[in-house]
Amino acid sequence: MVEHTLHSIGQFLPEIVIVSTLCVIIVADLFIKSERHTTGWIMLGGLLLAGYFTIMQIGRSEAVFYDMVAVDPFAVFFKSILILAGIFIVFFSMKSLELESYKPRIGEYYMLIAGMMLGMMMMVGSANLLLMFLALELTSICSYVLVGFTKSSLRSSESSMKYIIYGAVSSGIMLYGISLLIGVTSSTDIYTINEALIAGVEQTLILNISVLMIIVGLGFKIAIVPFHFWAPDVYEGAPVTIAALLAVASKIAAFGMIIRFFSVTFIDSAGVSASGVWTAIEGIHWDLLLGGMAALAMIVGNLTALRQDNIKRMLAYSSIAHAGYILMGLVILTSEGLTAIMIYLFIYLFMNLGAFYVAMLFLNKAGTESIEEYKGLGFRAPLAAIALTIFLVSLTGIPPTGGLIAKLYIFGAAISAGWIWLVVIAGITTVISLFYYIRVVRNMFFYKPDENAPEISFDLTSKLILFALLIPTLFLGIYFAPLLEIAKSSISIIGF
Amino acid sequence: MELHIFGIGILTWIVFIPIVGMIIVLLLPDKNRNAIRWTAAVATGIQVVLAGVIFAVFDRTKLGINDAESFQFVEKFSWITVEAVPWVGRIEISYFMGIDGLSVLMIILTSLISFIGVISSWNIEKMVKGYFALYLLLVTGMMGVFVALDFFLFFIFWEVMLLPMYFLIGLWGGPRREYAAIKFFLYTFVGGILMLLTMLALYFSVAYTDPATGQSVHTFNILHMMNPANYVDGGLLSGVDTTWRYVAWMALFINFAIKIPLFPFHTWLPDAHVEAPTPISVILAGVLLKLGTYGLLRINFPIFPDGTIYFMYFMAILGMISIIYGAFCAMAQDDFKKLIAYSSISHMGIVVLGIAALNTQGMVGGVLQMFNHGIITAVLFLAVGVLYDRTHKRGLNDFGGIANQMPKYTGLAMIGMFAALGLPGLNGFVSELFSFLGAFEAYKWITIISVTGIIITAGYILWTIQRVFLGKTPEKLTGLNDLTPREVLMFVPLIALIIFLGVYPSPAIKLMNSSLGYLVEFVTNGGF
Amino acid sequence: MELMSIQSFAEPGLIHFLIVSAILFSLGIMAVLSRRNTIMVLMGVELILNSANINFIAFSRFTELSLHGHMIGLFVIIIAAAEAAVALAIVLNVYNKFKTINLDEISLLKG
Amino acid sequence: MYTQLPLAILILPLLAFILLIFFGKKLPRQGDWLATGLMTLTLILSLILLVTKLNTQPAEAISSSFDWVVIGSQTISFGIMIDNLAAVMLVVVTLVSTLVHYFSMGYMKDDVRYSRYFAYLGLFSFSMLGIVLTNNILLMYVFWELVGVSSYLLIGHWYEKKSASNAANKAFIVNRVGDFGMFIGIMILFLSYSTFAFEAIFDSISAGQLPFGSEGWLTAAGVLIFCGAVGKSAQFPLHVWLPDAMEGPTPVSALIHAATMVAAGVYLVARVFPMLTADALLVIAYVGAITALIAATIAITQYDIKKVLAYSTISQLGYMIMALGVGAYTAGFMHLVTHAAFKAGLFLGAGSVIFGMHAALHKLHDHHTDAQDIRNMGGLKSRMPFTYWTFLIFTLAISGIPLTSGFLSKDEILAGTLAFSTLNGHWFLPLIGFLVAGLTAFYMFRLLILTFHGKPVNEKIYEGVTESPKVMTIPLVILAALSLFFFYSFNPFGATSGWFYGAIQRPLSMVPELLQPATYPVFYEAVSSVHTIAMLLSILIATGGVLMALAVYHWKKISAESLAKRAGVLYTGSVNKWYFDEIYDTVFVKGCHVIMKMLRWFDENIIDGIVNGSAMITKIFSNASGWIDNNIVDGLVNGTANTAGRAGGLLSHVQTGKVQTYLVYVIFSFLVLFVLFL
Repeated sequence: MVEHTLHSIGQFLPEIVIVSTLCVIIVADLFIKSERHTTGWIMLGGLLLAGYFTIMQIGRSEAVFYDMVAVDPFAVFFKSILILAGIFIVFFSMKSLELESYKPRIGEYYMLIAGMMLGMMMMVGSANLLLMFLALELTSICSYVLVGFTKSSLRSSESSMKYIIYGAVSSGIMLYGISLLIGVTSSTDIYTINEALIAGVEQTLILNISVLMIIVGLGFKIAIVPFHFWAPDVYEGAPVTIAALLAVASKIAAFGMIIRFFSVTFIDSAGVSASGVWTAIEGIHWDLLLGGMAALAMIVGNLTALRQDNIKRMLAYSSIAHAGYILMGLVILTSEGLTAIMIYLFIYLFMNLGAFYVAMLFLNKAGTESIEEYKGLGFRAPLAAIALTIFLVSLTGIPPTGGLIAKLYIFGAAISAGWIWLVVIAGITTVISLFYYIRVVRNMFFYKPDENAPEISFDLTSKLILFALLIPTLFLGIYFAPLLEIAKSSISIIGF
Repeated sequence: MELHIFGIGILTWIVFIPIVGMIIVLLLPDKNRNAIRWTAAVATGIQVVLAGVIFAVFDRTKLGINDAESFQFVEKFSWITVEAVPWVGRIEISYFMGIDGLSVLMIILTSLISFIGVISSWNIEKMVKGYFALYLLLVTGMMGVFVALDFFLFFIFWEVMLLPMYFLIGLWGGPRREYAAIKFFLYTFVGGILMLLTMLALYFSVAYTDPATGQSVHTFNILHMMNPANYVDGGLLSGVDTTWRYVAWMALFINFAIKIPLFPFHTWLPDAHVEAPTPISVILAGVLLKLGTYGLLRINFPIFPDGTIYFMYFMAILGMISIIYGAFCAMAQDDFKKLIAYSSISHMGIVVLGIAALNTQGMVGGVLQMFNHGIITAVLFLAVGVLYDRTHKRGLNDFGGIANQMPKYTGLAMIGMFAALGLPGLNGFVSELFSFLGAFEAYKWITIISVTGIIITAGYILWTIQRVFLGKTPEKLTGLNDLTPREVLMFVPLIALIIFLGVYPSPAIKLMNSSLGYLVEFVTNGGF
Repeated sequence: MELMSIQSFAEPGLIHFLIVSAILFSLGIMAVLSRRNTIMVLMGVELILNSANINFIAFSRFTELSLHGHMIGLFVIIIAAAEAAVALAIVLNVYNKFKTINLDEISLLKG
Repeated sequence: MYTQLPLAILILPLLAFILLIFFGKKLPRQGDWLATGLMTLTLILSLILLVTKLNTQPAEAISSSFDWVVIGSQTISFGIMIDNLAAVMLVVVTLVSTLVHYFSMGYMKDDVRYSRYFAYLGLFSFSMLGIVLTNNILLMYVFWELVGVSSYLLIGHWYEKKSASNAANKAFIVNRVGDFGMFIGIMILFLSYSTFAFEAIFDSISAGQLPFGSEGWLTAAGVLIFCGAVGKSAQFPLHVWLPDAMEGPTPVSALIHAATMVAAGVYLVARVFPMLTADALLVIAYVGAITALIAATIAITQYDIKKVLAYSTISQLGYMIMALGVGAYTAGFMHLVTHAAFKAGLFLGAGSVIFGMHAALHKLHDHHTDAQDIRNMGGLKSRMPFTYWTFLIFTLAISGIPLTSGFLSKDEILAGTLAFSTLNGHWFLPLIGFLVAGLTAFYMFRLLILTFHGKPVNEKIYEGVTESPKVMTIPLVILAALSLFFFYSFNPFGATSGWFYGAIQRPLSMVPELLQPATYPVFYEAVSSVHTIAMLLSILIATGGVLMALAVYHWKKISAESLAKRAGVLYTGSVNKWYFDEIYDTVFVKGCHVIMKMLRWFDENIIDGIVNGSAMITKIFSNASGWIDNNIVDGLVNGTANTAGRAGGLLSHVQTGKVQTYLVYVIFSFLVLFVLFL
């Protein structure tokens, strides 16, 4: 037992590093009060180290801590991209002018990010309902505070309060659902639950209610319609860095969890055919349920985004729509779908972070988040404007950008699984999405800037960060074989 | 037939030379406008030379269409290959380029029009660097579509054109350019999505057996998609004459019909043409529209022979409506550019009618008409551009008596006009003749109705000539300068081609005769 | 596991606990939806969490879930506490800014 | 010999065209000598060709061709064919063209686009010779259109005048209508026989192959090809363009719109004669007859000297067409040749008059008097003797007075129609034939008398008119000589004995026997039997017409006004050209405008409207919600986009900003999902 625990700890190094980073930041924050980004660099170091340990885990496939945590290619993939997202967010935070006035409290900020990172990494690894819930709550509670971090801003405060109330209720409902699920299957471990479900449960009604309640909680986390209402308000109110973190990292983590939960728990593992098509356990139409929600998300997200003026709010709706596209990969119940989700998430990371980053740069330098006021920015800040154009084009899914590859695989998987209606909705909504993305581009380029508006220039590091996001976005549109390979080899979920 | 320059295939050169030019343009300082222009001219000029080389060494007897062996200048590299995993099989996307009789003329057309477009862009003064960078990117996209044999590659090139075009219309266009640009973007993007979905459906329905390893490989290779034996059992598009195959055919057709543009998908064209700057109109009408019909012939026809035969009449009727409708609408216009835009719709209708006949004459006529129409509308748009540069007007009623002021210009423009009218001895006639001949064999009444279009065409062309060139010169138009040497330079090669191909089209027809004959046979046999 | 079997009232079984928890859950939801005072809403959330707790305990008493249920219960209590603490801090901050804790009046962000 | 020579004949005018287009302005005298010289050379070559052909290989059709293009497995070859028909026609074309070139050197002197004018003449001659020389119906169509263009360019030579450019457009478009039919006819032939060559087509037909296996299609093909002739030869109902075409310079009218191009239609019918079925020929005969009648009736009341001649041309062309239709092949073609000479002469003579009038008016600085209106002339006989005497000969020829060439050909035509009616009972044809002969004599003498005889209407003008220079009168004299009988037959009362009848013989019909018209021997016999009657009748009627004209206009025994009054409706109809222009204008031009306006509206409102999301819905939407239409500006393309935008707007209204509302949504959705899925 001790051996097992020790071994498990050995497999838990990335998380442990993050915990340690958290502690170091708390301590460091007590002693160092310089204006420099010391805590930020510590966070960065911690993330890099955690990243190193995560990469060391490649190829492992086992369950540790008495089947509580899975260390499998799937988890490793998600953890890696979470850490990557974390690294970018730390860089963003260092560049953010918004956070400048909170310099004295910046240690707190990074500490909360570390907490959130820990929660997210555990979300994608946990194989036990209790641990899942704990990880989810850890992530959520940290993010509640982070959203309200810019205390003096009315909007920030408001959004954090909305977020916590909404989040608390959702997780409460989810917890109730978990309790029912655990009750009918008498287990907290998802593999055991799966066995119990395959063996047959009599109380299908209760089972279904519990699934639905869990979906409420998970849907809240990935901001899928109709559980998305918090997202626009929170994204708009939160600092850009945190909005980006929520839109990218938190969403990725939630998808990791949702995939593991559904594909382990509700798939008849005997029914996985050689062609890669799975069979859902009879009696629970969760695939159709999620499919409907995905369709709704695409429609509502894209349509509502049409009328937004705040770029963060627009990106919030767009990320709702993207959640719909991503979810398509799960509902079709094939391995191809899973691969497609992973490809999508990886590319989504770059393009969405990129869009948020440029939004932040413009907020820093031009002082606006309003798309209307972006007019003429294409001439004042050509580099950033072109980059934003590319990110938005990628989000639309036009080649030669990564966004196309992402859509290509998701659509492809759905077509090959025969979900034509869903793909058609996805196609139509993609066209709609063109409008609001291109509107930003149009405002930037098709209007002359004010006569006396100065040129905007950025320092070297800002540009480097920009390129770090831009190059993968473009490159993945042209050559994506490695990503494909990685995604293919990462879909193996332990016990599935 | 293979040809390598410095170890790189000639097709890669011809496609990516503009990209090289674009990079150089981007690196040049903003101020140095002439260097930027010359870079673009040299890049497209090299393309013309390469196209000339291709024309010279192209083997006229090889068939192409579905047979990888008989494609020429083939370049095939594995681009994305993902080794087999049990439930997906191997995935393959390749950098697969090659040309056959169907594409070779289009390559020549594209390089020529692009080059002339650069010459006519010489007087663009606004944001020169951005303009030429986007222009060259656009050229790469167009050229790429014509050489790609991998559907994915085809799609990439297809969509790459979108954004440059959007900006070129939107930034350098006329007063309503924003509307025109977004309309163009929207239409084409809708088509693009349809093509994307169909492409994916095809991809998952097609798997060929790799002879080396015996693995089943999903592929985007267009040629493999043409082989019914490669369709997997139970695939969405497997079988013959299934509803899904018709749906897929229709989706692709709509995409291409938008580009052509065929009634009723045409309304983006007049707006785009009117607002676009002259060189972009030239490119748009000269090359971009041909992508639509080319796509039909390269993708729709051989991959879905069943659908093509099923929808033959449908295509022919749309072609007929476009011919008549476009001609009437052209007659109703007061704006010179709009008139030419609608005449393009009418003339592209002839292409569709010709290829819908599914016989050799129609097919050859249709493809030749694509080429000829490219040349002719280029001349017409250049002609409008010349007048616009001098007077800043485009209304037909704003002009009159130009013939007295600018005799050289009038002569050249009139040749273009008469070619558009289908005057024998000029190239438009030859292709119209063969298109109609082919169509008449397949559809008597549809063709007879379509041929009335040539009367209407004569009507609007002559009326235009009368309003613009003839009559007394109004006061405000006196003192216009005749063509400058640069302008003469851009007209002359096109006019020479118009006359030469009108008198002796054989060199052009020889290029494609065997390929198109084979395509017809292939489609009418249902692809077996 | 006979959830639906009717047992004598004298001897409370699983079903009674579940009914109680369901009532509690519904009350929590009602509170959350109907109260305008933020604090009351947060109390509703506590009700929801604790209704789940009752379930856990009941299941561990009546099914083979055994101690797992108790353990989860403990964790949930802790989480509820943490959440409440954070929530109150946020509410305090909001009160400082908006001078109200009426949820309806805190709606700058919308659309 | 039969390849190089025709090619040389074909190329020389083209050479003139190219040289003059590029270098015209730089050459001395703007290159008129170059064009004229080359044309003269062409004439000489044509004469050599004709003489050799008739003397060495009188019965053969020599053709040579090359492969133009291979399409699919079919080879399309182009080539030239010299038979007697072509050889004679070559001489006609080159002769008239050469004379017109000379005439133009005088007439067009001082024109602003002098060299351009000669260039276009070269282009025309080239195209016309192409029509004559080709062995191939497609190539003929090509040149057919090219003569159309050169005619267009020449009619519009004075394009500053709106009426000139209008007339040019009209000519081209009306011709296009005819060509439309011809084009379809050609398509039918090619699809049936996979060739465009005349001989090959005839061979296939005589081998019993029918287009699409049906006799009806063969007749249709013939009639459709004849449509081309209807357009080009200005036959009813497409005759309306020719009078307007008189806007062009008068020598052009002589060359193109009288002697050669308009006769191309006749030439075409003669070329395809072997494949025409009896039905098709009947259609042709009636079209010709109706045309002849309509044009003659209009010509009576016209006052514009060129318009009268134009209508008389239409009428004479109707004769030729009718002749071919009834099977009087040689007579029809002979009329083409004789008509070419005297009608070109008439036009050039008219040109000479107009030239003189212009000069006179110019001296008087009178820009209002119409130089072409015969009411402004009179008595010019003494001022322009050369013109008068030649004009008189031409008039006699066209009226069919014995000893002229016109008598020979017209007489044969009338005999042919009469014979035809005796064979088939179509008595309408000879009736019209004789009636028109009388009318022709009447209106031509009316023209002659009003122009040259009587007292001058305006003395001042009269004084100013002088005889035209030699370069203009000599061509008149040559043409006048050619209008006499002995060039065609030494027997002034029988053409059949002349060389012409020997050279040009009616080809055998290739169509299946049942569809054939009366064979030549049968027809010939019928003609012989009625020939004398026909001749006498025609002389009688022609003389009657001349006397009538003299009575009305010279001796003034009968008042023209009272005649007009008595004719009533007929008179107004004739003056107004039977309202063809008005009817066409209302039906086709206006109709076309209506259609195009409709389609334009349709395009801009309906199609765009549907695309943009029907305007109605958008409107209702916007009224209901009361939003001002800002979103168009918002860059969302109106319509669908708008509707989408509106929907988005509605959806964003859901987002109230109140967190509890959100939670209500959540619970509500939860319940909905519960009901839906469980």
